[in-house]
Amino acid sequence: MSPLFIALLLPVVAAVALSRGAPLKLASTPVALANVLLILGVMLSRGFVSPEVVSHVGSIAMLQSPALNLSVGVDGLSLLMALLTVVVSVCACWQIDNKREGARAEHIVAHLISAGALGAFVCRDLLMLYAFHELALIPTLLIIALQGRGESANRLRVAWKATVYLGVGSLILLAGLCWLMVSLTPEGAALVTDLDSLLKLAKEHPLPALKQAQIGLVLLVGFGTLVSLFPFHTWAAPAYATAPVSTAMLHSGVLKKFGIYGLLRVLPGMLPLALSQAWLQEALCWALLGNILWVGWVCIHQRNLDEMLAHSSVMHMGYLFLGLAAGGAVALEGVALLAFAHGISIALLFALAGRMRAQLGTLEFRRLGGLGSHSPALYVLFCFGMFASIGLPGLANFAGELMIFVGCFGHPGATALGMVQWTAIAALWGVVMSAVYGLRALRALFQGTSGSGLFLSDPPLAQRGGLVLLASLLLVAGTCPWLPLRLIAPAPKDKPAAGAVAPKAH
Amino acid sequence: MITLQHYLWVSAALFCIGLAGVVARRNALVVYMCLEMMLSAANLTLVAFSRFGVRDGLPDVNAQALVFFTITVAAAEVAVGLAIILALFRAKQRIETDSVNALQG
Amino acid sequence: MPVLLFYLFAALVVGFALAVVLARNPVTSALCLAVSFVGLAALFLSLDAYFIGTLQVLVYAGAVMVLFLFIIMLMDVKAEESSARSRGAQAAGFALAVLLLIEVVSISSALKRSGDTLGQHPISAPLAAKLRQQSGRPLLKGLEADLAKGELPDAKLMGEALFGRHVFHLQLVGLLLVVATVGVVALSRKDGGSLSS
Amino acid sequence: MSVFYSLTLIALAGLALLLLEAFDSKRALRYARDASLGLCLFVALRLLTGNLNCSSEALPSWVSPWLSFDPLAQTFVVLGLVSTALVLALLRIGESYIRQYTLGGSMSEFYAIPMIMAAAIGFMAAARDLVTVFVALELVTVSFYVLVSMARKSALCLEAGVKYLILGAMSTGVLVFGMAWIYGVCGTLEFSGIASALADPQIAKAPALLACGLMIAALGFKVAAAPFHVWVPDVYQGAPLPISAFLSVGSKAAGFVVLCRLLEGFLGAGSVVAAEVRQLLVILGGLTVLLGALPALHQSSVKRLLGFSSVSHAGFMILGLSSVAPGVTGTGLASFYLATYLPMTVLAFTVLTVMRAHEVGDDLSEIRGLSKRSPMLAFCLTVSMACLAGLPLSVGFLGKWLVLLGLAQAGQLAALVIALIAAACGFYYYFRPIVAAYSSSEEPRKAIEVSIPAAVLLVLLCAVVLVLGLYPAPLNGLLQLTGAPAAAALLR
Repeated sequence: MSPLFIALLLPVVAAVALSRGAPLKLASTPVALANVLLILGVMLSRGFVSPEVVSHVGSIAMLQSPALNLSVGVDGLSLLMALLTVVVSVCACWQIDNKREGARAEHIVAHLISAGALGAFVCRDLLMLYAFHELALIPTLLIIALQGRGESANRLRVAWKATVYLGVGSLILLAGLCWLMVSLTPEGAALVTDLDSLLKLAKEHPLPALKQAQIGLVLLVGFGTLVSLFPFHTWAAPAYATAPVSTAMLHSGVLKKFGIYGLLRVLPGMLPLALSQAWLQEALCWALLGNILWVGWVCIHQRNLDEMLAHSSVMHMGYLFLGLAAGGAVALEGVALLAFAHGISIALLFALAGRMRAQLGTLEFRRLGGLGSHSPALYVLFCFGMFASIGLPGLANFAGELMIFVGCFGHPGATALGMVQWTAIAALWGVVMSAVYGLRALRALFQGTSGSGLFLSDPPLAQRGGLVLLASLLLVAGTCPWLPLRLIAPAPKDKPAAGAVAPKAH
Repeated sequence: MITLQHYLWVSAALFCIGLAGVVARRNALVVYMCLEMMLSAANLTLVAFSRFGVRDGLPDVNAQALVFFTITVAAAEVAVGLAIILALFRAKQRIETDSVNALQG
Repeated sequence: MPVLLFYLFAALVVGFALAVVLARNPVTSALCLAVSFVGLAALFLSLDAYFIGTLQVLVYAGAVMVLFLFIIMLMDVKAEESSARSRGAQAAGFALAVLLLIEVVSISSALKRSGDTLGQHPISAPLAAKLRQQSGRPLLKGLEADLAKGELPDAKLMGEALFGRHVFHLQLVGLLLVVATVGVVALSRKDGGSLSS
Repeated sequence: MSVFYSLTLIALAGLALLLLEAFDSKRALRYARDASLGLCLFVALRLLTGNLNCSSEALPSWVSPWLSFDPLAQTFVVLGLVSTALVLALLRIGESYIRQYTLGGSMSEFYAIPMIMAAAIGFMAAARDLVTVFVALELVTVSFYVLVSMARKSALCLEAGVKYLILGAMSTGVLVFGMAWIYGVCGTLEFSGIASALADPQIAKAPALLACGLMIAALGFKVAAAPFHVWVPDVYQGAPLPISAFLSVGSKAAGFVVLCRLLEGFLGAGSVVAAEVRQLLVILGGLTVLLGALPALHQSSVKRLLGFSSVSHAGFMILGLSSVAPGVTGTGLASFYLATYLPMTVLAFTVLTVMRAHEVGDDLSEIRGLSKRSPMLAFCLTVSMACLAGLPLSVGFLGKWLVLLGLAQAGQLAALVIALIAAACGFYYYFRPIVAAYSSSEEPRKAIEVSIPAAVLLVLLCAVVLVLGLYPAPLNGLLQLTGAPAAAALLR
């Protein structure tokens, strides 16, 4: 029995217990914390083996023919994402105000999202991976509809919009995955859904380049909708701005990374030639520029911290897609690292924003100011989150973004600037834009003179734990990026020649 | 000479007239008569095929047995159907027409 | 059957069937249906299905049509008035029927035996009698003798089939009639209470 | 004991229930009804555990030419029995409200007729020829006419009864006409004979296609396939809830088992009409999923919504029947889908029945605030709707996914896209009741007490649905189901 099954089961059990009336203090945060320890234990027991090795394998047969197994196992990438999930989950549970009406439902949903995301990350079966994500998505949408902020008509509209986008997106995704599995399965054999078998099949009998690109397009649209890739991004910002704090943290920090995780699993391994088709690469580049530049521009014009954070989260997805478009080992490792770092930083920011809103009642920039004087600890934590988000060296996001940009230019043989390189140059301006809105938000909120009667106090010591945990993770991963990288990047000696999977520049 | 085709034509005509009546008429009783017409047309087809498929010197009795069951079942259906239509008619007399048509759409 | 008679009965069947659909008054429709069914019975007879033909007259033209007329009289149904909606339905019904008719008629010529006449499929009672004797099947008393005489004992053959091979179906039909009877009794009992919707 | 006698026993039990009514002993009647429910479950259980003799030697000689209890038949016998038992249970739960609509509060027909229908569905499942199919199918249909119109104090109910009657009788007409043409083309009414006749390359193709088309159209009515589905929403809304539930599972089971058997002939090896019939099924299925899903989007009555959704599910089953995926037979896929569809749809109807028994209607506005009034009902509604929508890791997902996969492997891209659109619509319309149940209503309403039998039924169905979602292995055998052994037995 793999310990991963326990990690999967724990949040589900917690959710069921909570729905049957278990005490919130005992059943929620401690269980999430236990899961953190469990995943850390898995990490330690795995030791420093090569990232490709799948350890802690376990499998339960669900259906014999066509074979369908609930098989779990972790390699480096899975483990990194699982760590992100459990850490953000525990902080999200920590942040829920237990006295509020509806806190129980929020706890239940947090655990369900955590279980679904964890399942998606540790599953070794492509279909189950999709299924777990879907399972996490539904409670998210429900809680936005039922407990979101603002007018009930407004939140219903927001929730329906998100439901329609994500529902259609995930069906397109399912169609794409089906197409991929059917195409890779040998003629006449029963369908292969197992991730490792599919990778092996793809290596032995690669699909024609055009077909790879076609499947890649469907998958990009499907996964892209979930990750709010331009132009399928409009659901995301209002949903995050409306969702309860814990849900916003979990969805933007963890669940959204599922799309990137899925693309990292599928694109380089099974469809290595997809993005070498110029049309697909160009389409992706234009879309991600839309994310970075257009949404960045929209972000600058936000007058409200919630909205700004929501849009910035959408904007940063552009960098992840840039890394995918570049291909190449360095860029892809950068994508994984940035996904992890962004998850932590956006969760921290949403947590702080939620706390501020609870005390102040508003997050409009023009009504606020000088908050830093009464709440130094909160100010420092906010700075951590915001600087990480901007990409300041020393914090985790910087390492990821740097690797992506280096990856864009890094492959040998690039004598001229191709589409990816031009996109990267344009995307660099996005960093400037995030500096603009990030620093402006810091100044508007914490500097200057305070508004009338609106002031903020530091969270009590006991509640700082979760926030400090997130901030310290950002710091550790930023100053010692080799720690997370050791999980995902092969040691230099068995690294494949850089650019082996990179698209040709022309 | 009269061929199998002639019988099939007659039964097809009867069936189609019945079908047209079912779709076009609004009176439940007339619709029900048209349904009986469709069943009878099917019976004619069955009997014709059984007569033109003589085996061992005799028409196929199995097909004619099916016709027998069809007629029996149709008679039972008529009884049940008329009872339901009658019940609806009784109800209609006592309530307004538009509340009976509450199911439209 | 003489060719002329076939055409006569066919015209009777189709013509009165049309009248059922076209007549405004349900009583007319019911009477026309009865005539049409009598014509149909004659066609059954022309196909040597005497038992079925008789049944058609007894059950359909007799019992069922009387039931219809009875209900029509009981309910005092008026002639149907035409409305915009029903005109649409009429057009749809007409189009559907014509399409299906064309299809079935054109397809029926593609059948292998479609051009065969009755003479090409002769009923041979003595042959049947011989074959039945050879197969040694359990026989209905007298059936043998009738066949050997060259007659077609249609009712006896049907009786043998229904109470021999098809006895299981007969039981099921019996069950069906029980359910139908129970249903009719329950549905047409006079109710004391008032109607609520 | 053989299956045949067990089914006969069930039919006789139905007749006995009718007789008991004549003596009008209320208490005895109550026990007798519970006993008949138990009998259905008992027979189903014995059949599942392989304790009933299904061999053809066990049949009496007057039945053996007509019936054969092959695995496909056994599956549908069990489905028929289980759905009958569930409907009887639902009737007990909803008895208090149904009584208001029947003459003199009489309920005996409601309990007796489903028992007879269970036996008829069983015989139909085992039928080897079209005569048996016709007689058994008509027994089921006529019983449904009676059941649908039985609550005759409701005008809606009678209106629904007349609609069902007329369209049902029309489908009977088409069915007999189709049978006549099948007989004319193949020269026989037996399934095995039809299969071998259609495999003969000498056969005239156009008449064969006409015959197949007529049969599929007639059975399309029984399984509520478009464009023969117009009766569904009205009849579901008008009929009492347990009867609507029976329509959605019993009538479907009856139609699909015949369709499965026929299609095994139509699509069998060497059949001259296989390609066209397959294409016809794909078109019919695509049309059905779409015409079920699109009108469901704006329904405010959950009963009507379930009606349209059952049309959409029928479409998925038809698409499944046309499937050619390796390792899965079309028949198997349809049976699997039906077996998973049964518990989740009955669960939804159970919730509605319990609500109705407490004077809560099935309109979305009345469901608002259900979670406050009865958390259990709200939870059960959520589970059933999520499963019907095909949420991954729920019992409804796997069937849909296998159908989509079959379409992908057959290269039916248009149908695949349509099925995906319908599935996406499903997410929308199934989640409206859930959102309504968990949103707060304006005025406080009093709590709903769920009675013990109802609670037991709800918990049982929920457990089945949840467990099967995560661990569908017990149903695995269904996926490879065929009716072929019966045909082979006939050919010798």
